[in-house]
Amino acid sequence: MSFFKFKDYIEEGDLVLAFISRGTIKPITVTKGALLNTRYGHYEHDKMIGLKYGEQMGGEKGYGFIHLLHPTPEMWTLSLPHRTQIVYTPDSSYIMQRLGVTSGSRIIEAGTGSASFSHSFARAIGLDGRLFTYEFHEPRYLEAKKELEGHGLVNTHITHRDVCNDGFEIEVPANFGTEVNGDVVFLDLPSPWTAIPHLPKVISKVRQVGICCFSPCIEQVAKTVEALQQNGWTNIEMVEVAGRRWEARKDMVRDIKDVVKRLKDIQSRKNQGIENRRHAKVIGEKRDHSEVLPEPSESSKVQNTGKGFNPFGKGIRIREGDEQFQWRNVTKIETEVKSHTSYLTFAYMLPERVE
Amino acid sequence: MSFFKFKDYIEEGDLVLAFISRGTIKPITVTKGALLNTRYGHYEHDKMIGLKYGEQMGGEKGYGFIHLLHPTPEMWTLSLPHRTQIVYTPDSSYIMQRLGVTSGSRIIEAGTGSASFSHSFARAIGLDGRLFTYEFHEPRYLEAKKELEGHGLVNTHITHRDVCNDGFEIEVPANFGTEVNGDVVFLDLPSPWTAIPHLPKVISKVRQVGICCFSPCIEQVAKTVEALQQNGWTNIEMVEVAGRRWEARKDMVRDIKDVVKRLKDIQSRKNQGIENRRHAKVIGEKRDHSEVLPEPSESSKVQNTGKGFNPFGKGIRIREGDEQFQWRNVTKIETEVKSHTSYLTFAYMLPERVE
Amino acid sequence: MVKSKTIITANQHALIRLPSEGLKIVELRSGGTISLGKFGSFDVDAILGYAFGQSFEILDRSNVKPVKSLAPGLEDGEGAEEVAEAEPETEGELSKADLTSFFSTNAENNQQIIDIGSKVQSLTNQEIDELKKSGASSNIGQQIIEKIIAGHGGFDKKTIFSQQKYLRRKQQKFLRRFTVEYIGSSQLLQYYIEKDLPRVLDLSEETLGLILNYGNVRPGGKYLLVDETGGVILYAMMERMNGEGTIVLAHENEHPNHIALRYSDYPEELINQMVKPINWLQFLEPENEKIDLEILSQEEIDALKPTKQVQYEKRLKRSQDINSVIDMVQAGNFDGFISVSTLHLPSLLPEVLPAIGGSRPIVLYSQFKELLLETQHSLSNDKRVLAPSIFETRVRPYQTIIGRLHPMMTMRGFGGYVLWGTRVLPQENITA
Amino acid sequence: MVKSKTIITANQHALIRLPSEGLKIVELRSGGTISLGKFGSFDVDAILGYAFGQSFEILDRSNVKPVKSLAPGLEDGEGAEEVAEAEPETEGELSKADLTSFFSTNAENNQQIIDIGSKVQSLTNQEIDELKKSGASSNIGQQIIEKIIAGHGGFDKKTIFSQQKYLRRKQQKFLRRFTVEYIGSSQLLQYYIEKDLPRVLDLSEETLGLILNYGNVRPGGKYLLVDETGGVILYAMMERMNGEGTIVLAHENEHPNHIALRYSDYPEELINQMVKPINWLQFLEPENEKIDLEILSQEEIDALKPTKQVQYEKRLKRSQDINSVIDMVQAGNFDGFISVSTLHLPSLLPEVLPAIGGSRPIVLYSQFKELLLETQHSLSNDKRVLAPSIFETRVRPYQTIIGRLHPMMTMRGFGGYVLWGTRVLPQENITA
Repeated sequence: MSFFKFKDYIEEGDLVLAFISRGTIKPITVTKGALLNTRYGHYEHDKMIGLKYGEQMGGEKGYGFIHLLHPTPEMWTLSLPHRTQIVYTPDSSYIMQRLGVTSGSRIIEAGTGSASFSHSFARAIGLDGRLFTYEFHEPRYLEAKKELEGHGLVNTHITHRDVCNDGFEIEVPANFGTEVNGDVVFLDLPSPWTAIPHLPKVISKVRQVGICCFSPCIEQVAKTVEALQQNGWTNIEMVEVAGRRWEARKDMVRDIKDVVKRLKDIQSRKNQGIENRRHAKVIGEKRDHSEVLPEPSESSKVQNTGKGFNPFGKGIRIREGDEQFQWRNVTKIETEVKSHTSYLTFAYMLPERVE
Repeated sequence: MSFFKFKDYIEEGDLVLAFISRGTIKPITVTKGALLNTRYGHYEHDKMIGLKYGEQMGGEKGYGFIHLLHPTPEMWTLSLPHRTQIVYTPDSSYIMQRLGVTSGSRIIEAGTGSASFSHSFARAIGLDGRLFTYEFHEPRYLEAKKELEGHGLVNTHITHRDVCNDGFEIEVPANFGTEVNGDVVFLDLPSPWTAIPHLPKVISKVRQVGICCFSPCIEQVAKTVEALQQNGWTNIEMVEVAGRRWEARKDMVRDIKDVVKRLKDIQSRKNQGIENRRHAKVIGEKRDHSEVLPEPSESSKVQNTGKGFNPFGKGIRIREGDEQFQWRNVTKIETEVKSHTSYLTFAYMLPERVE
Repeated sequence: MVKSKTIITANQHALIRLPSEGLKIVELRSGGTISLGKFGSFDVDAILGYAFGQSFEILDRSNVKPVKSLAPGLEDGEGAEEVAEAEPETEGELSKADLTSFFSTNAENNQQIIDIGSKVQSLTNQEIDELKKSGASSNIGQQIIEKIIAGHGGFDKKTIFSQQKYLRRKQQKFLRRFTVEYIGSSQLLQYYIEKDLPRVLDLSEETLGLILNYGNVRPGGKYLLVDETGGVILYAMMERMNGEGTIVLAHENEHPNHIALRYSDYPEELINQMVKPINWLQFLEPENEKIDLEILSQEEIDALKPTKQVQYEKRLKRSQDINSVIDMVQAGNFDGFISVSTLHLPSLLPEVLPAIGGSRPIVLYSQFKELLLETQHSLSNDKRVLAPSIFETRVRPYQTIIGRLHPMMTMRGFGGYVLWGTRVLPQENITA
Repeated sequence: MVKSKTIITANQHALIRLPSEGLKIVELRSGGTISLGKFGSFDVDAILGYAFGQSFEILDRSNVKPVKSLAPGLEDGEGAEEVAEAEPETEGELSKADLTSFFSTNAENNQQIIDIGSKVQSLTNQEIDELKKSGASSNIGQQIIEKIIAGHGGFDKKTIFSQQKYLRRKQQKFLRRFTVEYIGSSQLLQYYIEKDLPRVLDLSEETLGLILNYGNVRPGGKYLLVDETGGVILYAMMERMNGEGTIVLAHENEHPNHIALRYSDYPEELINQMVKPINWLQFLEPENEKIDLEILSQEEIDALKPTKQVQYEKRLKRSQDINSVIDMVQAGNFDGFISVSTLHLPSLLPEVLPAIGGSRPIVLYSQFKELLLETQHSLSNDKRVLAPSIFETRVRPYQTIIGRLHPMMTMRGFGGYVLWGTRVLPQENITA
């Protein structure tokens, strides 16, 4: 298992993402004798070993199935429980693209939070790059440290630190270079303006450095922009990222001709009823539908056979896409959209001051 | 001509909106002897008289045409030159809907600006309602006054006033009631917080009053919210409105089978060329395309006849929707979207203070 | 129209807005009591005479007192200052008063409730019940919240976000406040959005506003309408028309469905005067569907048995109604066509266009952009509709607390789309 | 790879960003001079050795001096304070310095230029020309702007908005500043967006980022790619892969079009090593398209005429290339499929899926949501793609001036859509 390279077959000890449904992806470490229990069946870890990544696996009791997925930062993010600390893919992918994060980049990240973005950074910078991530909150730090190590993110170094008060300087591990020397900075902190003055000591002195501050409230943006300006950062620009997900759906074509045919059918049944109930008509209403009157047979009520009409399933439950009816392809947005994640404030620092 | 009622035939003196193209709608007052000159032909006013509203009219010299439209607030807004002062329909329609503007409403609007929203208010409140609009800038006031009178907006009263300094109290015209007594307030001012303290004197004392402040910058919102809170307004909520326009377009279906056929065609022509140029082959390449090789005729290059293949118009200009090809219906957003108009801050005032 | 749009009045319907973001429609019967379930109940007479929009807090024995808003702590003006001074700092520094203010200005839209309370909370349900029963104070809810915070072991270790969520959830559960609103079209739509979103075809308030303005709806107009929302659009139009004008309501059943009008408090005569139903068979085959009733003389009527007389009067009324609406459609020149339906518009529209007057708006709503796309393409060779385009409008609400201003983290994704064009009269002999 | 990504270096390409929001790609030939048209020209040697991202101002005789940003007035720190203190007040109170700050922090995105200058401006073109010629100062542009403001009769009567627009327009016209940037994939895409948006199929920077992340692009991967942007996607992938791994580039012509790589400064060997082109005929009919070249012995080669020898070597190389990429496709197990094209995906996808490894991402870009919708429906019965959904991402830039913070009033509407799913391996005997 690795976030740096795909493997093909599942082995004992692997981190596998069990895809149960779109909203339920469960990370498991394949362990001999263990069992995955879900609402949709039970799955023995033993039987996962030797299966291919991506394979569909049937439930133990003959019902249900899951897919056994290889971890990627994106799937990993989806598998996390919903917490606001998560930087989702539309934000993280844009930040990385805009700041030019590539193989070999040296990243400073504070705070680590759920470590979801850390995974994405670690994947992109590869084994040549280095990620220095800082977390203030001790339980979160411990959890993240364990996770980063367990996931084999050997290019990542996590520090327990309140960077706002104590800055970013650390003793760098041997294979991480002589100093932090970051070229990309990502701050997801309640008060980034207190951390910004500490940055000059840990960022590159020979190349342009990019920063992104991630803040939910607009007042935080204002303070951040001021701090960036005062500390010599330029090209300051704040943006929002809106990510949306759409589902493919089908909507029934309800032709006006079928409406008319159905109304005639109703009318003719009603007249029939009236005729049947009464023997003599006192007051007559002229009608002439004989040419176009449809056959009011039972089958025409549920089927659009081409001869009768489409009753649009009035009173009948029709499966979306039922081939007996005509449909249009439509898209439907997710029921609840993430209308705001945070404001992203970008800026750049040049290595030399000019007069 | 009236913003309160449609009429059917164009008469002299009418305000007519000459629809030239989607981006060019020209308001004209039909005047005997006058001529409308456009890039797309010339049109005599005399010939408009007696035509029906909505009628298409051909150009004087045998080319071009326009449509003669009846004014509505929405069309009128589109006919105005692009200025930031305009409150566009997605904003104005939402404000009216949210604040419950209906026939009989009494509106306070400041400033009048382009008077575009005034038209929309005046239409909705009808002849039973009253609109009190205030404009600080004298030239704009004079222009708007002339326009409101010219357009017969008899339910509207405009005042030249700096409401931020001088408040909203005026001598109310006889048929406008004894006092302003507004139940809906719309403030489109650079500093609404200076106008808000003046409102109690002119709003209804017996019913809930709604307000909307329209401000482009977020810092204005903060000051407005504070002023509203301090002046006893409740249920304060700021929103943004995003309006988008989509065009229907067609996109060619480029099937992979046609790609393969075209590649075979290119290859076969090339081999043909090589054969023709050379008499003897030194080094052979095995090929076997004979079964599926298409007829490389000239017609198959431009037509998807069903026999040959679709060359996707390489090197040829194809009209969008050309029936010789297969297309998909697609939507395309306008090239430049209005990504921000202003922030809308809503609040309500109850008539009685409670302990 | 005798109903009041401004003052809470007996024998009218009203919308009750609850702290839990719940909406309820009730009829205010004088002398009656209205139950709000777990929030308690109140006497109708206690709220009459206040302005619509007034909030109340339930006291003991169904009494109420008027309060400034659904949120506690704002009556004394204290909240506002705290809000103004509040700033997002590092975790744990948020005060209770600050959090209370947070709720106060966000009664409507925050849907981000996560269940974090029950696990760490040290108050037992019994203690909560005792608190509830403990007194006649109007501050019961507020007290309970305070107790819960005090008794909540891990509260100060939570993030601001989860503290807010936690308190909000508790507040919604225990505060006994409600607001009484006039049922305007926005309120009616909000009610259905909450209770039955598919019924209103995903229509949002902002899209309703757009439809009404693009449709140029105003007093005195004569509109052709298709309304599959059960009458919400119809009500919105009637509200704007204020009793003047006509709405021909084309429908696909034996009887039109405008069940939502039952909350309108419009007298039946007004509805009958303004709303003229016609089904699509009558609309499209008017000559067949006109009722050619044999008109009886007074003598002939008198000669009928009493039951037959009644039957005759009914038939006469019905034939007059149907014939007059068919005549209206045949006369055409409608001031606009508004459709909020799931019908296949490319097949419907050509049948309807001849009835619409020149220069009048065509406004078509759909939940799905793709359906309007198909409709717009079907119009591409039909010169009777000028400049049709598809419009989308979306409102994005903010958490409106100074110091913590930001758009709501989540919102519902629905809203729909509107195709707007103008009916024009093309001339055959004109070339571009 | 010897090119520098950090320092402005001779014999590399670079992106030049101009105050008018114009972008230019130039090759930095040592000793050469680069002309920026009306903005002047500069000596290449004068900018070498600075970090990429550095801004310069053109002095006289093609000299430059480094400046902090494209905007004037920030070098002395003065601008920042003014910006911080600026507040939106009533019209006419905006200072020049304030306006200058406005420009300084908005060099990139403001597209709302309206032409209000020429009508009311009292400076003649001749006067402007004289100003331009008047001195060697680096402040020429700034001076001109000041003169124009001073000479502009109606300037103080304008609204803040139109003042800003007016000044901005003037500034863009006269300031002689530029920034030199490294051509990363974002810069390359921005360049094409400005020069030729249809070429990059409306793709936005944020959507490119989404594609690369959903595609799990990283060093050492083996990807199958369709790239109709002329190589922008290819470049972005190569950038992230940093020389390690393989991209099989499926294309529809005789030769792949990756003309955008000419700005990449990647050596040809690296491109050849990483990028393996294959056309769709070879991809779909591999057995027919493999080249079965008669291998000659060294003796036989020696016996050929020199021209024939060269020809043979070329053919041998070509057959090896084609056969090896065909083998690669037949071996399959690609680490992901990324398509940025206008091809009909429902017909393409079934042909491609067998080559993609289990659990690997499928990432399909289209300008039009409708095409991805059709594609997703075509997958509804294909169990080989798990949980396909259509994603949209849109970045909304702000006018980032404290005191006047708001989203940009207008932005371009393009961006595209991405269908992301995961290739899985269904089992026949499993029932839900």
